[in-house]
Amino acid sequence: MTPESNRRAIKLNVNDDALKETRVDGISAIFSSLKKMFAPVHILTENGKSKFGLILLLAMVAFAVVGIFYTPYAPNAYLFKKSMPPSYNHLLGTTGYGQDVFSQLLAGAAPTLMIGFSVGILGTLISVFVGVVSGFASKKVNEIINGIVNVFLVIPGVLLIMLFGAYFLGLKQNMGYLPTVIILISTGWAFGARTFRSVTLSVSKRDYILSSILIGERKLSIIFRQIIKSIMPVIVSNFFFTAMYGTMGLTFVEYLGVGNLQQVNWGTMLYWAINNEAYLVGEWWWILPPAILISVLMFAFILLNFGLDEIANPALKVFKKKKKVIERA
Amino acid sequence: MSTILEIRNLNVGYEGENGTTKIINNFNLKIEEGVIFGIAGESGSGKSTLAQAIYNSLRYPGIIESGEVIFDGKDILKLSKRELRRIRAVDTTFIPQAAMNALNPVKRIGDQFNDVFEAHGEDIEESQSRIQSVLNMVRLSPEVLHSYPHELSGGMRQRTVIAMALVLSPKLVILDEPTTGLDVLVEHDILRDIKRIQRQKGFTMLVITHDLSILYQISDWIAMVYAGEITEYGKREDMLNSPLHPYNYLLLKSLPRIGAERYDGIKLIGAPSNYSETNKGCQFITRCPFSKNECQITHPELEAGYGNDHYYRCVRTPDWKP
Amino acid sequence: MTRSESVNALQNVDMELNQNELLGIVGASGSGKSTLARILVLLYRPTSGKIIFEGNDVSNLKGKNLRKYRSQIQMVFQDPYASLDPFHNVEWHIKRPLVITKYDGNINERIDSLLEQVKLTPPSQYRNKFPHQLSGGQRQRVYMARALATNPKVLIADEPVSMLDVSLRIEILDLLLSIKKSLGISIIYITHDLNTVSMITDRIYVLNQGRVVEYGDTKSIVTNPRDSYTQQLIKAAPDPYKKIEVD
Amino acid sequence: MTALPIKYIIKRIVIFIAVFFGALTLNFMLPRLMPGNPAEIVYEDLLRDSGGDINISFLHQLEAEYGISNNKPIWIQFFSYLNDLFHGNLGISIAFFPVPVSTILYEALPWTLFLVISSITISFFIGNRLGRYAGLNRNHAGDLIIDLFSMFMAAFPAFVLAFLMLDIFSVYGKLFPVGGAFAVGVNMGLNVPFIVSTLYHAVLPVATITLTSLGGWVLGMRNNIIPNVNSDYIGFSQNLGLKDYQVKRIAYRNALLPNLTGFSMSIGLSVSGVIIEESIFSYPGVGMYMITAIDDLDYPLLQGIFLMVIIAVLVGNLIVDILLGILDPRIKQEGD
Repeated sequence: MTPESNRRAIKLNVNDDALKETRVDGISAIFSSLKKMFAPVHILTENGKSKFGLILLLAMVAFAVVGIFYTPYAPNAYLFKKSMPPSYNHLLGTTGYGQDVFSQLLAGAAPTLMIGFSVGILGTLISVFVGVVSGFASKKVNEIINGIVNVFLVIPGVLLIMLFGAYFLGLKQNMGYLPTVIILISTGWAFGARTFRSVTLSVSKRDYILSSILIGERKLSIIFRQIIKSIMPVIVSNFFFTAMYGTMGLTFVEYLGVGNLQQVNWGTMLYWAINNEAYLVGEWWWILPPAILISVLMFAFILLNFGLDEIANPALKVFKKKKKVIERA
Repeated sequence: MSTILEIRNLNVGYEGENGTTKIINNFNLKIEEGVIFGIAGESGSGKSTLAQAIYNSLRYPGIIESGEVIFDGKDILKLSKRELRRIRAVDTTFIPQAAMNALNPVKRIGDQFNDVFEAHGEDIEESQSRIQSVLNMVRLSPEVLHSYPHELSGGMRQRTVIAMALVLSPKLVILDEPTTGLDVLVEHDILRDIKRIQRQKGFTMLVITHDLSILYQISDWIAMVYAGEITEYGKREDMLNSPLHPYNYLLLKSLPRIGAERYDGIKLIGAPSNYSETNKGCQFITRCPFSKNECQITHPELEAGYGNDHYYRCVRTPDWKP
Repeated sequence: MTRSESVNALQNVDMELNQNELLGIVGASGSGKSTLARILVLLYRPTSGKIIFEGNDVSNLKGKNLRKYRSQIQMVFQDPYASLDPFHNVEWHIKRPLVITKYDGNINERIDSLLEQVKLTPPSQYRNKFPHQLSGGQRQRVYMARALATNPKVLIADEPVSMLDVSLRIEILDLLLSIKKSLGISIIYITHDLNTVSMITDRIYVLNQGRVVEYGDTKSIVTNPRDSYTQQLIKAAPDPYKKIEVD
Repeated sequence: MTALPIKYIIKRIVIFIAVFFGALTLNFMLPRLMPGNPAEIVYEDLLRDSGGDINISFLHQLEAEYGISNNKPIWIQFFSYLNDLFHGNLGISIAFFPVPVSTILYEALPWTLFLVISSITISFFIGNRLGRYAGLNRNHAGDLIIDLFSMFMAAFPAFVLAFLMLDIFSVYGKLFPVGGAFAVGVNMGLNVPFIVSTLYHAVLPVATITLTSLGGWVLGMRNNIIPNVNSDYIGFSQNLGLKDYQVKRIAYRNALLPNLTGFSMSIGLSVSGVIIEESIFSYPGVGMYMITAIDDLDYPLLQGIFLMVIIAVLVGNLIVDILLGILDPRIKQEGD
């Protein structure tokens, strides 16, 4: 009987291993290191859901990159007639303030994505740190950390967003996106920490970790050399989850008016559209495009999150026709 | 005595990226009514796959390519889902590997028994006496009926599973690794009890395990399986006292036993492997210390050994015997 | 099992291990034999009593001294599918203990010689393999090479063959014997299986519910067991030649 | 054998108290961590808005209201804060001056609870059924559709959905009221017109919250039930010839309990959702007041709401956890 952990590991190792065996010299060395760099991407394309999510996400990134270098008009300038419906000159019409919606959409993509990604990365880093430390520390430390995590888990995120938001509003300083990112990270790390704590607890009880303790490995070395590697799929999956939270959180922060409303992103676009009751006067071109793009972005993250779970968790694995299975007695 | 189970030309494989990997190759076996028939095999032999194929409970990606499994005059592999469900637990039953985990964790044992009655249209009130008698057989007190599985020890859960499988008195009982994960002392007790019940009720029992020692201890007949094929089968005593296949011979020699001298002769080499389709000769050739050129060329067929109830698959017999 | 339970799992155990001895510890599950193994490597601490190693009480060691003690007393686990890190190859597994114990020779040569020691030859064929590419028996050998890399004086083998195929068991047990002979280290072989114990050990202790019920020379105990529990274990040890008969 | 899992329940209650105390402390600390002090901020805003028409004594009154005083040590402040709490004194609202916060909460809470409980219950049942169907029929078209739909719903911003619903069904469709909890002119109390009117007004908010929280249940149930389908006990029940509905029932019941754990965790999430929806549907619950409190920087009200929501969430958690302990026989062991 092979433990589950093993089967999971085998899955992830296969790529790695196939790469190791190719002897490297010259151009093939570059090629091989490129392949190695994209090995995780290979894993993502294994599953239909994560593949679809990846395609959507890449499309979003491409859209954002275009938006950085080119917009038809200045996104924040009040240049045009107010509330014009879509036309050849204004693909998605104009806002109630006379701005070009399509330009705003393009320009707002990069900050929206950046917030999603930075909340995803920083939030995941914090939760990995907290989770792994608590999962691998002494019982006492573990319980204290667990208590703190529980407090953050139980308190509704919206409350914290409001409180932190009110705090930053009170500062009356323009700090760009920093407050938003801080608010979202501080409300979004706890779930991941709980996940990492439980996976670390289970990994650290395995024989191969005990074995490392016995040969005299230090805790830090075990964490970095072994545990992080073992829980990597969970980390990546959690990254997408937290990134999704970050994107959704951005819309909340903006909707509640505790973010910086002068900046152009899909969250503020929604805020202004809603505040001007675009939905009541039939200006669908103002409210729907940012709403749909945000949904698609979050959809991409969630697809990647669930798809990766299916890859990492053998119990959820889909047997594609034509998949090699080795029988073990 | 009549034949209760007959396996004819059974081929089983696993579907994979490069077509199907064969696990069981052209398997033939006849089992007489009322005996304990043991099938022994190490990892890679395909014995668990075989057990599931015989019960027609193999799941994808495992597929039965061809063959028949005749039980009670019917081909089990051709039964509809509905017919198959009806004969299970009533005519034939399967006790799975790691049976102590096979109970539903959120339901009391008594209710799980009642589920079996409900499924087969038995009256639940009238059937309570059957539970009492079957619990009695496996030496469990009726109190377990009010327990949840996690409240019982591993051995008790194992006994419960056996009781549940036997409660409708099936004619053929298939056991896959009946004692894996059990404590030595419990293992011994359960084996004794299983055998006692079998002798009392007279059903046919098919035991499949990697543990040669316990297999020889309880079986009347033994078949050795290596890489998806039978290497030798026959009555226990013939198999034990004068094996005609090197695999059986060397395994028996290498089993450590209390008080026995250590075997220092020719040893089995290498590790067990799966069935190999590229190998046109003998499947055992990679590990056989007695192999000769002829073993590479011809695929050995089963040949009669002692009388009509012993067969072996080796072209070198009896030359290799010391 | 929680920690507090397992600490109580042993009571008043007195045991001695001689130099270059193959000692067997026998018991059914719940006898406390695995707890004993974990106490010996100080994964658990004894609530009372002492562990004396080379004349010094080691039961309260911490930090550097603990690591030093552990490098001298290594353990082989039951399940070779769980004791090797699936994300690292064979070479890594053997290299780490060498690096940690600051091996002062040529590490590469040492890895090769350790692999040869456990009969994984030629070493080059195994160094870059990952655990999932090895069979159960090969994994257990790799694990032994890892344990031997710290140059231990004592090797504790906790059910090292119970998850292996029948035909591989003898090879691993023979390996234990040859390690004992060639390296002169002491081995504690922990198992429920009296068959294998009787084959390779010099002396045995029989544990029942955390207590030593019988100990002494292996041969005399298996041929003439005094304690009823030992008798039960011997009776239950599977033997193909002893058919189970029922009336 | 069927006794309550006492140890488990005690453990839960201890955790409840610990988390509650943590939340209290956080609630106490936050206004004190604010830059300057909240009283000053409010005072300055009021000063600006009224064009210097406010007396400085109002600032001191505000400071007293917040319990902020620079000459008392922090632990004494904390003690008097706790003391006030246990006497039900949550201070006076600024936005609705001079109504006490406790009065506002007392009126708003039932409406919020009504929304939370009805929408959670509906989405729990529908979500579990859909998830059950998807998990048991995985890789069929039905599974894929349910799966993708759930993911998309989980990804759609809740408040946008609320606006769309409001727009389609109330503004254009004129099928449902645009706001409020019951029609004007209906007397509150146990009478038929009131109940009908309440239910009618709740349809849109409940439907919106249900839709946005559905995805979590569906996906949770689906992912719980799939490993169950491959479990040893399902295999054995098939070996015993159990009927299809029996086998599915076993898989479902085993998957349901872990999903209940998710249920307890998601109460906080649902409350978040409700807060947003209430403000959009002008539903007179806690959420609507919360938006007002934020807009007006009404700290006492905000603190009061914060506290109450946390209590509600914690109690919800406690109830579900205890329920789980009674329903799942395995938990009794774990509690030991």
